[in-house]
Amino acid sequence: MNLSRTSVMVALSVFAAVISPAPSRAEDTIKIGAPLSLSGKFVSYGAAAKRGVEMAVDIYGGKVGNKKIEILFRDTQSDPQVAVNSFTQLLSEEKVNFLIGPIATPMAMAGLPAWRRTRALWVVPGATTPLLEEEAGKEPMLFHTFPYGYYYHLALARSLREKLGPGKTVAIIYSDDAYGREHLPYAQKYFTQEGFKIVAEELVRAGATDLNPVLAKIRRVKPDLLLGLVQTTDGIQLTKQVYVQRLNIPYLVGTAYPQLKQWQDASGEAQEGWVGVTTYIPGLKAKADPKYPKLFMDSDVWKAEFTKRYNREPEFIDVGAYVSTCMLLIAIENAGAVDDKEKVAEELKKLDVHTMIGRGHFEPSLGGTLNQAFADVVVHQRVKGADAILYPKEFETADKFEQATYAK
Amino acid sequence: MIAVRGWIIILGSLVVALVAPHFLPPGFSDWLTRLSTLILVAASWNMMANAGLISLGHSGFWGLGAYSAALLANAFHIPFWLSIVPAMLLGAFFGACLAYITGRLRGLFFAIATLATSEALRVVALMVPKLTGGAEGVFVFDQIRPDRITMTSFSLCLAVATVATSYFLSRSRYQYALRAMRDSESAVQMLGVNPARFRIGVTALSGAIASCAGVITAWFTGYIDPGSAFDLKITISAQIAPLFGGLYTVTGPVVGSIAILALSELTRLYFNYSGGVGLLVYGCILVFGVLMMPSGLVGLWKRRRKPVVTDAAVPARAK
Amino acid sequence: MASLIFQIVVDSLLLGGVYTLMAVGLSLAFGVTRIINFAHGDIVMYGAYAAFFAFVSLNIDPLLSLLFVAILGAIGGYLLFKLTLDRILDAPGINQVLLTFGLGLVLQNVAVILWTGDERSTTPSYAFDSWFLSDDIVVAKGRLIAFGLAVAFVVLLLAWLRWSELGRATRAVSQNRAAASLMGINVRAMYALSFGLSSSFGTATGAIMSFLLPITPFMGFPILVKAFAIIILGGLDSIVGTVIGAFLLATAETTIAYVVPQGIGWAEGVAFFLLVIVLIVRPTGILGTVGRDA
Amino acid sequence: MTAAMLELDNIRAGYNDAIAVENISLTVGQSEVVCLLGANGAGKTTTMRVVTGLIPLLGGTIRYNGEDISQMPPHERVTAGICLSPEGRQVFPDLTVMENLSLGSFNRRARRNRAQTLDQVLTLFPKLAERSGQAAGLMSGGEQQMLAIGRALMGQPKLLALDEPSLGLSPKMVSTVFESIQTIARSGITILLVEQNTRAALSIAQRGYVLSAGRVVHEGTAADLAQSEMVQKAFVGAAFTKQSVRKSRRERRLAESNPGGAGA
Repeated sequence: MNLSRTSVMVALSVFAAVISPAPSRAEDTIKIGAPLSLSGKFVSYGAAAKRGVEMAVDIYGGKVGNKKIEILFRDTQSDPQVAVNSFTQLLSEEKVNFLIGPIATPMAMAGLPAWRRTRALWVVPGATTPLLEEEAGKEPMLFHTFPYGYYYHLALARSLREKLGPGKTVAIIYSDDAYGREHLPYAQKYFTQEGFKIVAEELVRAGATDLNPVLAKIRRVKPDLLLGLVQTTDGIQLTKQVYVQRLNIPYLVGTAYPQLKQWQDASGEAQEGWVGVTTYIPGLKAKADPKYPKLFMDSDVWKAEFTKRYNREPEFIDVGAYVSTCMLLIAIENAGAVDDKEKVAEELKKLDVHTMIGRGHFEPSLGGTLNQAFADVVVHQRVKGADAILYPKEFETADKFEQATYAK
Repeated sequence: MIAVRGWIIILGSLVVALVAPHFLPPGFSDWLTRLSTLILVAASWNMMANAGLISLGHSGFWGLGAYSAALLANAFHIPFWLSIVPAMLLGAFFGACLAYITGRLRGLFFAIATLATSEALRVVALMVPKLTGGAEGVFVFDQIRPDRITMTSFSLCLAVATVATSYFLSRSRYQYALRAMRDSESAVQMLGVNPARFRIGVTALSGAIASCAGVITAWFTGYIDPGSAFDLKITISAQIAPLFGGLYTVTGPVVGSIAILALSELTRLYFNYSGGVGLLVYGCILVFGVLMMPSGLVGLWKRRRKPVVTDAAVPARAK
Repeated sequence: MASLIFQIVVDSLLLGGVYTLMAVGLSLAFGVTRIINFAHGDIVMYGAYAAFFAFVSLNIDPLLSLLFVAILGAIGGYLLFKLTLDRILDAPGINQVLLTFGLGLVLQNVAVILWTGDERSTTPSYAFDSWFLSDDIVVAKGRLIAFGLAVAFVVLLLAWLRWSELGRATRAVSQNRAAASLMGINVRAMYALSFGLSSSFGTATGAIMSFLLPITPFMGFPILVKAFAIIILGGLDSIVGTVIGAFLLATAETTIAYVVPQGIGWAEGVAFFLLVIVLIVRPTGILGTVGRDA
Repeated sequence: MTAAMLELDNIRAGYNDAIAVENISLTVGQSEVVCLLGANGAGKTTTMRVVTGLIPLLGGTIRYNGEDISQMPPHERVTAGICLSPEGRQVFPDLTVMENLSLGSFNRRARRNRAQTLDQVLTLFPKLAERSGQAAGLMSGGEQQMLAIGRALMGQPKLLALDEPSLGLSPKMVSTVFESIQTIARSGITILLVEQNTRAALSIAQRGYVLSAGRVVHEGTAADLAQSEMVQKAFVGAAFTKQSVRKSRRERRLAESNPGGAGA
């Protein structure tokens, strides 16, 4: 007992020494903490964000002013406890003044209370749930650079109403995970607002093997639109089963998943006709920013650059993390390359740039976040294996929604 | 005499738990809080294992504790130190019910029943969003969250109390009953203990302690959702820790918890540049741990190299 | 009403086929070795990836690659057993649980590193095809194929167990290991064989799942949990029981999903509820012989 | 006495922490029938298990036809010709009688002559032919005992080990079974027999050993033993010793680890 206790103490202190290096405050570096899910179930988000952040730092040149940029990645292991620990390490030990990430909603939520203790400048290029802004309230140091869920439905409902005309009926499928639950009320709100009639709302279990029972119920009400509020994995399942069951609903509307390459590959011919909403689409033509053409290039050029580096097409998280990091770096530079979150926050608020995903400028959100950028979303449709952009006007490449193939 | 020494160690540890967090780096202090939750859940799991009850449902207790603390804090502003009382009662009640309902199930079958109940609880948490916030989760009322030092001290004290409980249990007359339970229940009866009641007692105690771990987590992260509160990973680490440290011992779960959480933290810090590597290393350690040191770290330490007698049911391998 | 019942029957049958595939390998390995393989779901996942890459890079249909995938699975499972589980057969059962869990963790994260967390799927034409039985009752071809293969697998397995020398030995080991070794049966070799066979069922199942479910490194665990529930329902060591368990679970889930509002969300909870009830009322499962006091 | 077929030299064995047999030495000659006598818990069954390799040897050596087989796994011993009809019969309850018998000749050596051996066994136990399609678990105790012996014979043993063949049988059944054993012995197969029914055992054995508390306390020819007081004593002395408790617990454990095992 005694022996083991001593050894435990010794082991503990050795361990403490190993994991808690005295924070080295080198004067010539700017540290940015990046708590991301680099393993566990949200690994694809974390990995994408990491690509975006690294590419941004690299293209920026690795330095702001004459200070080296050091990104401290911390793996949250997709575990809330570890997320809290990562935030504490970054904020209280490394004493970083700038944070970027995480992407996954539960990780950002778990980080919020821990972040409150020091309130570093926090750029969140993910987390779509309005519960975040409800909880965070009017935090001046929180910079949300990703649209909240309601922006999706605002844009979807508006564009569908515009092109399809009034009086259409909608059936909604939502998953029992955070994604479905958080999107449902906003889908209800904005679709009703735009004059759609919701004729069915069906819940599905995330990861369900068989969606037939739900699809069978929807088949009976014969809606004009099907809106699927689910994550990618369930999106694939939904897409395939809707197609296989020949559900005969003219318009199929998804949320984020129709833009994803993995969804497109996995859904095969069933993807035809699905409408999606996103911040970024590879086919999108955005001009380079006149002031920062090297950072915010023509969207095609950037896409080529990304593809060259990572040997894959960029997705919205890649580009979201990229532009968010760039804006943060510009703000730091503009503030005189100081490690001072107040000054940098001032500069960040002043920024107004044209990026590959639209205008980069912070404004209050609809729901209470003080600093919200990239609320503009793009509505697109999968037509013949490519993306037709239908909203907003400036990016439009098609002027009407196609019906799903089997409905033609 | 042993009891006196035990008390001294316990009181000493309590003092350390109260004082140390003031002087520790914050990240380490957070780590100690996480460690405490792991010790709680590992030690409580080990208590049941001691009695031959293999639980795969400890995440159920954990989630119950976390949700009861969070919901009570939000509804009635019950402070963190008080919230362990209803949580423990709930955990104990649930544990007792579980033990009562599963009646004569043993071994793997008891284990699967516990897994099923814990998964069922997760489904309930997902499906009644009006109460639990559903999949979106709930934030714990922020104004009454304790600061980090209080949090660490409090959870370390709970961990010390838990280890003390299992220590005294291992010194009490129940240790024979426990050991006998692993072997056969009729032997327990010979010791004058009612096995059914004893089972219920052990499961209730274990459930109460495991829900404490949930309470700590709820306050520590300030946010919970069904996916993380009823995560099977909790159950798994609850058994990896004692196994790694040494099953059926008092120090085993503690040593094991420290070892695996330290390993996990080191791999996280040093391998965080590529997705999945951290967990991969963790898995490898687990596999090699089981293969190379079947009696855990504590066993390795004691060098108790008795001849390994094979189970008669599995024919011995040719040497 | 009649159409609804018919629809429930059709959907339950098709889902039952999928569930049978998920559980049959696990059941076989457990029956013989009395070890619950927590890595079984991940073995299924590897089968799915193998079929996926065969489909994408070599343009081989999953139904064709299934054979090779099954052989690879058998070899892999055999080696896995020899290298790991074989060494700790004498250790307490909990060590085996942890070992297989650790193996699952390793397999899963190797997959994450190799193939990232992105979802994939094979897209053969039959995966998108279906037949109409009536206006609103549709039979998905992919699922029907899975159902047919499930039946074929079970029949083959039962025939092998019934009529082959090794199959008989497998049943002997499953019923009484000590007595089996007295027959001159190398029990450890039978363990390894059944483990390899179980893995080959696992990977073959994966090849079939590759066009039914999205393939991710994390697809294994839900499959494992389902398989778990099924073999408990059916009785851990009985193949026929497993089939019954699979169809029972599928029917219960499908019926609840159709009849109860938000039923599909509750279905999983109900499955676990059913499981606990079965454990309490008939602890050996529907057809099992394993004493639950063990 | 002919050349020793089986030699046990100072063997020691047990279960977990408990040692069940200590310093047992015995020999079985070619074509001999040797019986082990003793009360419950005397170590007879343990000795049989050591001989067949079901439990590991903790000390001493076992030689079979002069070769050291102490570490040989059980299935190889079967191939070498040591077949056991275990205590409690341990037939495979869900398999048919025919399947049980076929399994008996699973080993490479016996498989070749399976049909021939089967004929012999069915001649010896005609009852088994009648019941060939029935699940073994549904048969009576006596029939199961015949099956267990028949199954061991299917392995074409050179040394047939029989553990308590009379256990739980009616007196009439006991005599039937022992007649069959005698027939087997006449065919030249060496037999090592464990029996509580002393009289029956000594009626067919040539020599015997008396075990008590895990040791050999007496040995001699069948005729000697039949008159010996030691034999009587060995049985009276075992009313309720610690060991018998241990054994019963061990038995339960074994039964537990053999789920679905024969309804012993």
